[in-house]
Amino acid sequence: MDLDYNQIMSIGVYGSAIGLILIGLYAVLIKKHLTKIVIGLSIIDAGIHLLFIAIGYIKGGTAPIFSPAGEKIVANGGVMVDPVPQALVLTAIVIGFAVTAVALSLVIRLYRHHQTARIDQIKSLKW
Amino acid sequence: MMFEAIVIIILAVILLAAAVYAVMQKDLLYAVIATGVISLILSVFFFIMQAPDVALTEAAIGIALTTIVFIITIRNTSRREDEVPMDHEPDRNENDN
Amino acid sequence: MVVSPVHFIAVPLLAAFLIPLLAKVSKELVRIVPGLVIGYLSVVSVILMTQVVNTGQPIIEVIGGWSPPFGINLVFSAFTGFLVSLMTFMAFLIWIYSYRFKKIDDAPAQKYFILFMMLVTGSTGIVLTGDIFNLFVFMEITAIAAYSLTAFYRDRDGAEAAFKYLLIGSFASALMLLAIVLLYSQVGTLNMAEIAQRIHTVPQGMKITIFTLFVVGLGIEAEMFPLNGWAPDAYSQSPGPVGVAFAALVVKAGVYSLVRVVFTMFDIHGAYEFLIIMGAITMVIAEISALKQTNLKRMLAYSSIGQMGFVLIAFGIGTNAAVFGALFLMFNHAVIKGLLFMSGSYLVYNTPSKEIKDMAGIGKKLPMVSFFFALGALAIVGLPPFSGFWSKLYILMAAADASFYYLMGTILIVSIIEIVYYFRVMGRLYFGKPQNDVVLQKPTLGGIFAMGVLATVIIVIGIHPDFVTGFIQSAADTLLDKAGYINNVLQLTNL
Amino acid sequence: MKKLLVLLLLAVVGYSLITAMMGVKFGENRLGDPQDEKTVSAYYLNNTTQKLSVSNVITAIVVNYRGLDTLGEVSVLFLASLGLGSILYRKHKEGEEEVAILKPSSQLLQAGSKLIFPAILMLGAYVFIHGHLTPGGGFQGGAIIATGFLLMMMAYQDYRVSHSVLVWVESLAGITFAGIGMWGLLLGNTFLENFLPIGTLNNLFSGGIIPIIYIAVGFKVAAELTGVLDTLLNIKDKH
Amino acid sequence: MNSLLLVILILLAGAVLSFLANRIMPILSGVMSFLSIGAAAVIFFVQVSAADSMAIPISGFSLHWGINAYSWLFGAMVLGLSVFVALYAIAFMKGKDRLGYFFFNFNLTIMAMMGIVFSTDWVSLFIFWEIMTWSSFLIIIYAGISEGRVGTKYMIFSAIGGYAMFMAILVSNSLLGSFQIADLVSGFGTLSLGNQALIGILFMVAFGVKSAVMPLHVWAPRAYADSPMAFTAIFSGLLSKMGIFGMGILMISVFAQGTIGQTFIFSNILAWLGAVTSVIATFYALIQKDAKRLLAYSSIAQLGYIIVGLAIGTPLSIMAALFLAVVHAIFKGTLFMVVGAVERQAGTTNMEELGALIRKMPWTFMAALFSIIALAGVPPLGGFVGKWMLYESLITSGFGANYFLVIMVFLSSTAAFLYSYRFLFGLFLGQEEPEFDHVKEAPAIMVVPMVVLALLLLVIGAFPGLLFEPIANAMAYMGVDVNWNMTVLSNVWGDEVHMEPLWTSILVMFVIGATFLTFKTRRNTRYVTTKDIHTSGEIPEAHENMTFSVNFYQPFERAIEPVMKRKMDTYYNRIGEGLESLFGFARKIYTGNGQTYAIYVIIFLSILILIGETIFNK
Repeated sequence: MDLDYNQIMSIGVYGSAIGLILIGLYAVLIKKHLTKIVIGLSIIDAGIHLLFIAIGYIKGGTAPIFSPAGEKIVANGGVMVDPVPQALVLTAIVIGFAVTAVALSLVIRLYRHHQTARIDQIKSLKW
Repeated sequence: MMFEAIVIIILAVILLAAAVYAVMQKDLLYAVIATGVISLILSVFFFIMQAPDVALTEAAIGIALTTIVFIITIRNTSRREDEVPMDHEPDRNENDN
Repeated sequence: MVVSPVHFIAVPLLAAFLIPLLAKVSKELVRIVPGLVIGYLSVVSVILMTQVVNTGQPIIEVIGGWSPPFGINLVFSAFTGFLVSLMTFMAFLIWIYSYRFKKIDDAPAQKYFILFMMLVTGSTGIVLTGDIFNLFVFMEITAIAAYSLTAFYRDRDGAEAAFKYLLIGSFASALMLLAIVLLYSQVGTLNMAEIAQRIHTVPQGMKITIFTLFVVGLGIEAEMFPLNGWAPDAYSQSPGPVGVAFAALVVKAGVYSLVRVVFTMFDIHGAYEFLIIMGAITMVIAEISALKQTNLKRMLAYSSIGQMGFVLIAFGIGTNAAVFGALFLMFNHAVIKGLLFMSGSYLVYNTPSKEIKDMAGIGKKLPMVSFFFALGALAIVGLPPFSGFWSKLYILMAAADASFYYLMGTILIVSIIEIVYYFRVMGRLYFGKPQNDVVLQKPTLGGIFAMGVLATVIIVIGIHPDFVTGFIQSAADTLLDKAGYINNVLQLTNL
Repeated sequence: MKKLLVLLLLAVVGYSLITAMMGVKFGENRLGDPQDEKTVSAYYLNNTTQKLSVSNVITAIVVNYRGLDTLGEVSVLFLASLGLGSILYRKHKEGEEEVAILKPSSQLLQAGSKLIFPAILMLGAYVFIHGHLTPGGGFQGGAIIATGFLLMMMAYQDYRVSHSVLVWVESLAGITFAGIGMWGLLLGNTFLENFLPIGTLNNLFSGGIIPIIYIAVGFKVAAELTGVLDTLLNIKDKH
Repeated sequence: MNSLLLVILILLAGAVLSFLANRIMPILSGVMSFLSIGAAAVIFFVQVSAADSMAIPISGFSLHWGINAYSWLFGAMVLGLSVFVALYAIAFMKGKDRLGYFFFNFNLTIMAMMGIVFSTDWVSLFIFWEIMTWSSFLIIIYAGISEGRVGTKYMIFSAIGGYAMFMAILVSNSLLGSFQIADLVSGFGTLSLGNQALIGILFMVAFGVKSAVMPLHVWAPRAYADSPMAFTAIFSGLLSKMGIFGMGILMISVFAQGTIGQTFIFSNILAWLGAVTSVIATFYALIQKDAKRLLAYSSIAQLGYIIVGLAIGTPLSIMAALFLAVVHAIFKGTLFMVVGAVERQAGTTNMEELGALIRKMPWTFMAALFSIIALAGVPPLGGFVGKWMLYESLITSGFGANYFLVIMVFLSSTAAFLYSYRFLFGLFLGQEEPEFDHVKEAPAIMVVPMVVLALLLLVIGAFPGLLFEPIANAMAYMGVDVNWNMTVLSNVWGDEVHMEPLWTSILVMFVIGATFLTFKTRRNTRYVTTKDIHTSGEIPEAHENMTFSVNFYQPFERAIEPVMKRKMDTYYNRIGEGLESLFGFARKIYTGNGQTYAIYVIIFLSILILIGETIFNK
């Protein structure tokens, strides 16, 4: 094992993030069931969120929360991880949930209307 | 430090396996539970990467709420992915690319 | 209280949260309040726009007292202000138009107006914000409101259209989020002015990857081919006023963000030619698809996509004159397509089959509506003396000055196709026997008022374009002044 | 055929993502010199404790620095619950049999839920009240509360959250958020300006408007998510 | 107020007022239109002078209006004829529905034509050109025949022409930096040959469509025939002359400046196109059964002569062309009014059914007779002078190949006699059909314009100098000096034009003779109907041809059959169908499957990823 920590971590984190994105994409592009497609979308979202957090991570950093003890952690030469990606991902997760909920409600309505949830059966609008 | 890395690798493998399972599983209920697992592992990832806020959010929203919303949907639609189409319209769209 | 750009976001959100309570007082308030809010916003936009044009300085509004790049800022410049004024004006007319469009008694109808107001807020927010992630958030607001509104009618295939829209829209947001991730990792900021300042430090390969992600993500919103599969469905299945809002607000916001990315944030020169090529392809494909449509609203939708392609071409030419023409076209498209969708949805409503071929003779049943449709058709294909002509003239002038002769040829040939299908419908409207003499829905007073205002605008601008050219010119100058944008936003840091 | 094409496309996308991520070294400190406040994040890390007296920097970012994002996000949830209602709305037809979606649950679950429910609410409230001090905040707390209600809905088939209460909570919370923002506009010339005294670090009452807004967000998110679940769980099945 | 603006505004106001007047009382619509056109004509003839000009600044450039001798000629033509037609239209349109719509567009078309004439820059010319196009389109679809397909075809060709002009204007602006017509004239010579050809061809296409030159003429027959006749008089008489107006500017002054004008091919191609147009259109006119169609084709043929004249480009030929243009406007306007009157009174214009209307509609017949004589180019009416000059100019113009042109033009004008006769015979002479017993003379308000115009033709025939003077002025303005010592002109109609006694007597004889014949026939002839007893007791069956009107020129038709077989129309239709199905195929891209759209997104993304470097890396 001549891989150092950073390489392992980047393979592990980036790899799983990109893997999630690709797997999700596969589900969206290939799977016919609407629910499966929505699952794919949420997997893509998860991958991107992971990627975002990974980008903000700093080796040896601590969470950007000032506990009473370590109040001057930055000044003392300590490191904190980048807080901005975390804040953004927080927002993105909630938005992702909202979109998923709307998507699933549409799936329910499509199923009611067409009695099927296969996307290739639902194409009364075309050309 | 190396411990973290090993944990990450193991989790990554489980994560991707769960993702593949979620995509390939024909029974949507299991697939949805697999997505819950993805969220769970993701939340651990976030925790390891010093993002407790995000981990908490992912745990509450990703694991609990998203999953339950999916389950409600499945209850209202069809559970199997390979449901028999209602109208036996020939699938002309299969190879239009 | 002094008006400020933040009202465009705060007031409608406040109202949106308030409306569910107001609904307990009176159901009527549910539809009055959004109108009042949008009306107020259009007044604010006019006040601010005059202020901006008079002083020549954009208004930079900081949020939370944190100057950019630390806080989010709103930029009300001549360019964004022009778009916001246009959007709020159109939104107000749409509100008037749809005031009696739906009966208020069923539950979703009460939600319609809130959703619509949020659609307006999201679109104006996209245009106003100076922060790329905030733009993403507003895009999601717009998108979710748009999905819900597309699926609003239960008796059509609205859910199908909405799902397609959602599917592609999720791609848009995912790609955009990915782009933001990569961009943040490179420049460490989210403020668009600061990104523009630092973009040259990004390695070329990375820059192109990020740019590609942005272009594809925003291209979906801007209805670029081949990313626009959702658009015809969404336009044709949403309620009439929402179709207007899509054409007048949502797409404009999409084009705005694409243009902001290309013109301000990035310094990639090949992007301009790319815009021209994609615009031309979009326009050609959309217009030839429109030619064979049998459904009126779908035809209008394709035509709308085609016009967006034209806008992209004009932006791609990139000279001041071309940008001027592009903005003029955006204005015209909002107004004219608004009129077409408004009148078109009455035509569709009174044709049970919703097919163009069954609209024969409807001009006798609904003379006013048909007149407005005919006027809109004449204007959209760019026939003088209507407003559409001027934008076409200016864009083609710019193209000729840049020696894009083949491009001009393409645009003009496509215009002929456009003429064919619009005039085919016009011919159909006025001739033949009406299928049945029953008028299902006469235009409401509000509808006639809104369409009348738009028709007046079309004719007046057509005869005297100088009413708007001053604003558009300063908007075009502002857009092209990249250094000015960066300075204006970032000078606040030193305060 | 289609599968092959998609795999090919995925390979291209994956390749480009991997090459892109090669340029972003994992765990690298991209904030620059901690004292150099040119980077946004460095500025946040350096100044949050002094200027806002908030120990959770993320809370400070979410609520104050980038408060507009959060306002937008809350509206997205609001819109989603609204949209859900409008999308799933169905006129109730005469003679249509209503089949509840959930099967009756066991005695054990019912009893347990009743026991746990207050605790979950407490936890949620704790999380969002202490949002500016500890990890967590309005979203997390709100989501936790919503799961509490979910538990109750699952345990008791006829458990109904009063719609009007939800609307009241949601609206009041939203109005509080936007209203505080507007109040800042009136007092301090900028929207969402922190016009309250910021207090001392690590006190519960510190951070000026931040805890207030986060509490409002907590209530709002809880109400909205509960509303979403309520809508979804009460779909009238056709069969 | 500027008198140019006043003319335009009066016409515009007339359009709006006549639209509104329909609400009060339908007949007021027509009256309003007539009054406004009359007022505009008065102002035009009394007030407008060469000094009038105005500029309207628009952001970036300005629109210029002015008037000169050349445009005055066309302006006079437009308003002069329009007044009569508007008067005629009051009665013609009476009782039809949606008069407001009709007269609104009628007035707007005339306004647009005046605008074209007044424009001294290309942009305002283009603006009015397009207004003219769509307002005339709206009138064509007014009749609603064949579901607007005629209108669509007209609009497609007009759009091709209009946009060709647009492109030419923009290209010339980008090269010369000015939209002024005068600047194009002066700067044309400085352009490269390629650009000259580009601009020239585009303009030729633009004006060629309106003047219905050969490959671009297919819209014309149906459009002329299907519009209400009151408008076709304007349409064929004046609208097509706008094409000639532009063609004139190009051929006479613009091309004269550039190297391209001197090349043999360019003007000759146009001359040949004109000649071919006239021959083919004449043949088509021959085989028509419908009087409206016959006249429509005849119009195309006549425009062919005019284009030949312009293309040859000698002073005499240009004069001939402009002379023919004016005369054609008058007689074709009259003829369409005649057909309109017949249509209104008898209910049909099918020459195989109609016949012997001479007794019932003598005044209409008089107008038709005079105009058809002018059309055929028989002395002493106006058409003769123009045709004679045209032949003369072709023969004297010097190019050897022009002799062949002469033959072609001569052929077509000879054939024109045939259809002229058929027109007269089919409508007014021949056997009397009992079903047309009830037909009465058209109301006076329709007859008066026709007769006045017919008499005008007589006057022009007798005093061609009246027309020569303005035409010579126009040509002088355009830079072509008229040499009055040319062969034809110096013989009879020299610069001192005066009425020769011989001509006077011939003319008087002719008028008296015509009148006498008319009244003579009224009194003593026995009218033979198809149901008469000349079949010797046998009842004729349907297939037996009892009327001469049926298959009138059967042998001739057989002779020209090979020419007729290939119709331009078919080619265009085939192209159109091909394109439509191609387009129909293209829109299959939108499959309706959301997943496919998603795949498109990723394909697009992948393509950009793969070739992004080359696209963006600049």
